[in-house]
Amino acid sequence: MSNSLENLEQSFQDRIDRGEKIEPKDWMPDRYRKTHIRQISQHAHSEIVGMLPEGNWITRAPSLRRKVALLAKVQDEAGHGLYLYSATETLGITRDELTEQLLAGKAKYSSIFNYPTLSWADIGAIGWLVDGAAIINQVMLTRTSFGPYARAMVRICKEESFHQRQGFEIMLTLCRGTEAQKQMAQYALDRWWWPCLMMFGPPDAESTHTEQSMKWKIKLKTNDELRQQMVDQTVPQAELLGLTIPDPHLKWNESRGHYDFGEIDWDEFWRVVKGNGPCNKERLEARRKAWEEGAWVREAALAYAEKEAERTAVSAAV
Amino acid sequence: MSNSLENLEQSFQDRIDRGEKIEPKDWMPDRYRKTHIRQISQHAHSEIVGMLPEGNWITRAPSLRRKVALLAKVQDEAGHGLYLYSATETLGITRDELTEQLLAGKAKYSSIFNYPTLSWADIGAIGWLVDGAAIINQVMLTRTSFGPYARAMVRICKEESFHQRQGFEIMLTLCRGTEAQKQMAQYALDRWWWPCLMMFGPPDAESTHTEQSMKWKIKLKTNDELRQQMVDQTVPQAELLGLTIPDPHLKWNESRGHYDFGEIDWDEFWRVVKGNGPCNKERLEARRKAWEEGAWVREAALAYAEKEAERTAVSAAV
Amino acid sequence: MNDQQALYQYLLLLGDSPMILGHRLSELCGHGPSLETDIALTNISLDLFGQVRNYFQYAAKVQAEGKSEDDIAFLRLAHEHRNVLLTEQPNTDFAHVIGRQMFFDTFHQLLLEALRDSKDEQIAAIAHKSLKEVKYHTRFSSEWVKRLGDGTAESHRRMQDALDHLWPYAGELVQESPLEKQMKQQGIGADLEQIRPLYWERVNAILREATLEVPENSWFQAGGKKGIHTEHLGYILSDLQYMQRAYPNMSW
Amino acid sequence: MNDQQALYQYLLLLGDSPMILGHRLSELCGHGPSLETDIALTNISLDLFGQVRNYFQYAAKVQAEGKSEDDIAFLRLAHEHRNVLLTEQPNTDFAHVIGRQMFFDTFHQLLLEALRDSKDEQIAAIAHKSLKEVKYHTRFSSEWVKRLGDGTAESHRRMQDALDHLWPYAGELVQESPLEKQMKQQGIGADLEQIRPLYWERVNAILREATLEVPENSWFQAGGKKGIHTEHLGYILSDLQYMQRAYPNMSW
Repeated sequence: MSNSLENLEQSFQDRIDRGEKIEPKDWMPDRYRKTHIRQISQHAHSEIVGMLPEGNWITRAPSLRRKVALLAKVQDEAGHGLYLYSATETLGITRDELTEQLLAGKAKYSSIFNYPTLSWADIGAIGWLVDGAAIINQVMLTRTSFGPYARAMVRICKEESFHQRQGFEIMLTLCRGTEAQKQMAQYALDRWWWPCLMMFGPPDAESTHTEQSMKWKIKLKTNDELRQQMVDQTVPQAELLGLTIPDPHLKWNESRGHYDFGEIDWDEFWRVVKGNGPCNKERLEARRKAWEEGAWVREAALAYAEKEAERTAVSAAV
Repeated sequence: MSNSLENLEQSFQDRIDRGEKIEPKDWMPDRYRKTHIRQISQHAHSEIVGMLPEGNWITRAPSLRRKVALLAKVQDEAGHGLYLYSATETLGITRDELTEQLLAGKAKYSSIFNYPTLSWADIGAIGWLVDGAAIINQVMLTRTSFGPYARAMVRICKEESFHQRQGFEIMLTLCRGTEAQKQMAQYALDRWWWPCLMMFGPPDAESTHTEQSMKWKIKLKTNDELRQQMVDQTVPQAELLGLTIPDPHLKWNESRGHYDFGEIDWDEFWRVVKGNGPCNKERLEARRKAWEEGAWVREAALAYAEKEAERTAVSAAV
Repeated sequence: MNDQQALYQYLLLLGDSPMILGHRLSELCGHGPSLETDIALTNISLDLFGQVRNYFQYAAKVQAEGKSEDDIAFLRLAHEHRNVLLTEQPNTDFAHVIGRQMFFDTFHQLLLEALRDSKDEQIAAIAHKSLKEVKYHTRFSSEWVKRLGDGTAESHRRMQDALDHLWPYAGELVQESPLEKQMKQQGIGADLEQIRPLYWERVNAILREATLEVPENSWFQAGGKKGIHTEHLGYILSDLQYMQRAYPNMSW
Repeated sequence: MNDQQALYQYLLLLGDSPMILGHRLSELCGHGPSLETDIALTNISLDLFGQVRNYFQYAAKVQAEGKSEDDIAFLRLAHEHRNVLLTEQPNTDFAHVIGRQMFFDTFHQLLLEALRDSKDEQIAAIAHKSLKEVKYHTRFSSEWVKRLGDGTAESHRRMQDALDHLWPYAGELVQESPLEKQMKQQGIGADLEQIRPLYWERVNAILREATLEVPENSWFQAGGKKGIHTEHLGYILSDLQYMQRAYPNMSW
C-alpha cells in the first residue's frame, strides 16, 4: 500500500519532470492539492482585495480616459479573481468556502494591498511596480505543473502586461507634466518602492517551502532571484521617468552584472503580513461588508433560480 | 359646571385681553393647551429640521470664518429647539413624545426646510430671507399670550436677527464679488424667493384658525399682512444687493403704499405641505436615522445615570 | 438660445445622466454582492462613460471654444449639469441600485431607439452604437428586479422599498423640457411624448412580473434638466472634480 | 529647514489635527443622538476651528508670503497636511466619535499645558487660551467613555469595539517626529517624551473606570506628521476644499 503510494508519487513527479501538466482529474498527492488550493486561492484573493486600493481612485480619476481605463483594469482584476477561483474549485473546494477563509483571516492575500493609495500617482505606481512585480512571478507560473493554474497565468499575464504599460504611461505623463505632477509621481514611488520589493517574499535564507515548490514547478526561481530581476528591470525605467528610487545604496555592480540595493526592512514586512499594515483591517472590513451586505442578494438569486426551475419543471410536466 | 367653565373661559380671555401672560400653572382651556402644544412644538421641530439644509454646507463652507459662523448658527438652532421643547413640556407633554410625533409624520415643521441647499449662496439666502420671514412672525409672537412662548420668542428673535444680518452679509459679499459669485447669489434668490413668501401660510381667504389665534394673540396680523411686510422690507434689500427678485409683477403701488406682487403657486405650497416637496422624505429620514441610531446612546446614558444614583445612595447609606 | 447653443446644451443633457449614473455605479466597483454582479455593474458604468465621452467630444466640437471632453465633464458647476435627479440617488443598497438602473435603462433604450433617427448624424451614430450596450443593460436590470422582487421575502421587501423611494424620480426622464421640445422640433432630439407611454408600459410590465406593487402615483420630482438638483450632486461633484480642480490645466 | 520654516511647519502640525477633527465633528452637526450631545460636539468643533484660525493666522504671518488663514486651511495637497491619522477616522458610530475624541482631548490638554511655557509668545498665548476650552472637551469625552463603557451591554460592546479600532491610531499623538524634536530643542515645542507617560496613564485610568479593556498593544500606525495619511483624508479634502478649488481667488 505504502509502496504503491510511493510508486504513484514517483510517477506523478516523473510526469512533472517531463514537463507534463497535471489536470484536476489526475491523481495527485494530497499535499500537492492542498498547496495548490492555498496558493491559487491566495492569488485569487489578492486579485479581489487588490481591487480596493485602485478602486479608491475611480471616482476621482483626473480624466474620462483615465477613469475608463481604471474601471476596466479593476474589472479585469475581478475577472482574474473569478478565473482563479474557478481553477481552485477544480481541486474540490467551493468559492464560498474560499471566501469564508479569507474573511476569517485564515487565507492570505498579497500584503502589498495593505498599503493605502494616497494620490492619483499611486494608480500609476501600482500599475508600473506592483503589476510589474506580479508579472515576474506570473511569467514563471505559466510554466507551473498544474494545468488550470498555468493556463490561467498565460491569460492573466497578457492582461497584466497591458496594465503595467498603462501604469507606466500614467507615470510618464506625470513626469512630463508640471512640477506638482512630477512630485506626486516621486512621492508615490517613495512609498511603493520598498513594499514592492517585499512582494517576492522573505529572503531565500529564511524562505520555507522553496524546495518542494521547485519540484512542483510552482517556483522556478528563488525569491531573491526574482527580486533582483525586479530591481534590474525597474531601475532603467525609473531613470527614463526621471524619478529617484528611494535607496541610497542602489548601484550598478559591474562584476555581478546586477544592481546592488539596500537592506529591506523585514520587520515591516512581517508586521504587515501579520495584520498590522496601514490598511489590513480596512481591506478585510471592506470585503466583509460587501459579503455580508450581499448575502440577501445571493439568497434572493438562489430562491428565484429554484422557483424558475420549478416553474420550468411544472410547465414541462403539463 | 358648564356655566363655571364658561366663566373660567371668560376670565381667561379677559386676562389675555388685558395683556397678562398665561403661565403653565394657570388654568387654561383645553383647546388653548392643545393649540400651543401643536404650535410651539411645530416651531421647535422647525428649528431642528432647519439644521439640516444649512448643516449640508458646513463641511464645504468656503472660509474658516464662514465655517465657524455657520456652525455656530446651526448650533443656535439646536439651542432654540431645546428651548422651545422645554416651553412645550410646561404644557404637559415630553420631548420624546414630541419627537415621536415628528417622526411619525403627525407633527408638522416649516415647509421651507423641504427645499434643498444647492450652493453656498443658499446659506446666505436662508439667513437673509428665511430668517427674515421667521423674524416677522416671531416679533409678532413676542406679544403672544402664553408666557413661556413669548419669552422664548424674545430670546430667539435676538439671535435670529443676528443670523439674518449674517445671511445678508454673505449675500452682500457674493454680490460684490466675481460674476460667478453674483450669479450664485441670484440663482439662490430665484429658488428661495417664492417658498419664502409661502412661509406665511395660505392666503387669508383660505386660512383657518385665524380668528381664534387672534383672540389668543398667537396672531396679531393676518398671513397676507405679514407677507406684504416681508415683500416690502425685502425689495429694497434686493435692490441694494443688485439682485433681481424673480417676479415680473413686482411693482411699487403708490396708492396702497405697498409693493404689488405676482400670484403665489399655491399648488406647490400644498404639495410641499402634504409631503411631496423636494426634500420632505430626506429631512424626516435624516431625523429618524439620528433618532434611531442614537437610541442605544440615550439608553446607555440613562442606565449609567441610574447606576450612579445607586452608587451615590449606597455610599450615602454606608 | 441659437441652434448651436441648443445643440450643445442638448448634448450635455444626453451626456450628464449617463455620467452621474456611471459615477454612482463606479462607487460600487469592488464592493458588489458577488463578483458576477460587480463585473456586470462595472461594465455598465464603463459603457456609460464611453457614451459620455462620445457626447462630450462632440459637444466640445459644437461649442468650438477649444475645450476638451474633460473640461466639459469636470469643470462645470452644479447648476450647469443637466442630468435627471434619479441618477443622483445614492447606492443605499443593491435594490436601490437595481431599481435606479431599471428605470434609467428602460428609458435609455427607448431614447436611443428614437435618437437613431436624429437628423444630426453624430447623435444618430452615437445612439446606434450605444443601443447595443443599453439593450444588455435593460436585460440585466429588469431581470434583477424580477429576481429580487420574486426572490425571498426580504429581497421583495427591499426591492419594494427601493421602488417606493425611487418612484418620485422616475417621471422626470419622460417629462419634456423646453430644450427637448426645441430639439424635437428640429428633428434632432427624441420625442418624449411618444416615449412616455411605452416607458410606463414597460416599467409596469417589469414590476408586475416581479410581483411588485406599482407605487401610488405621487408628485414627480424634477429640476435636473434645468440645473436644479438634489443635495447629492454637490458631493458627487466634489469627488468627481477633485483632481481637475486641485491641479488645474494639466494633462493626465 | 531654517527656523522660520520649521516654525511654520510646526504651526501646521499644531493646527491640522484640530482642523481635521473639527471637520469630522462638523459632519455630525444636526445628526447627533440627542440635542444635548449635538450641541456639545458642535461646540467642540467650534472651539477647534477657533484654535485652527489662531494657528493659521500666525502661520501666515510667519510664512510672510502674503497668504491668508484660508489659503493655509483650504489650498494644501493631502501630503502637505500634518494631522495625525486618528483625526481622520470616520464617524462610524457615537462610540467611535467619543473614543476618537477622548484620545485626542487627553493628549491635547497635556500638549497645551506644555505649550503654555513655549518660548514663542504667540504659541504660548494660543495654548493658554485654548486650554480652557480643551479642559471642557476632556471632561466631556472622558465622561462619555465612562457612560458608554459602564452603561448597557450594547454600549459597552460598542465602546470596546471603537477602542479596539482606534487603538492603533492612539500612539502617533505622542510619537516625537524630527520636527517636534527640533522645536522642543528650541524651547518652542512641547516635549512629547514627557507627555507620553502621562497620556497613557490618563487614558488607562479612563478606560479602567469605564470598565473597558485596554486593547493589546499592537503596532501603532503613524505617518500623518510627515504627510502620509489614510485613504480617508483625500475624501475629507475633496469636501473641505471644494469651494476654494472650484471658485479660486475669491473673497467670501
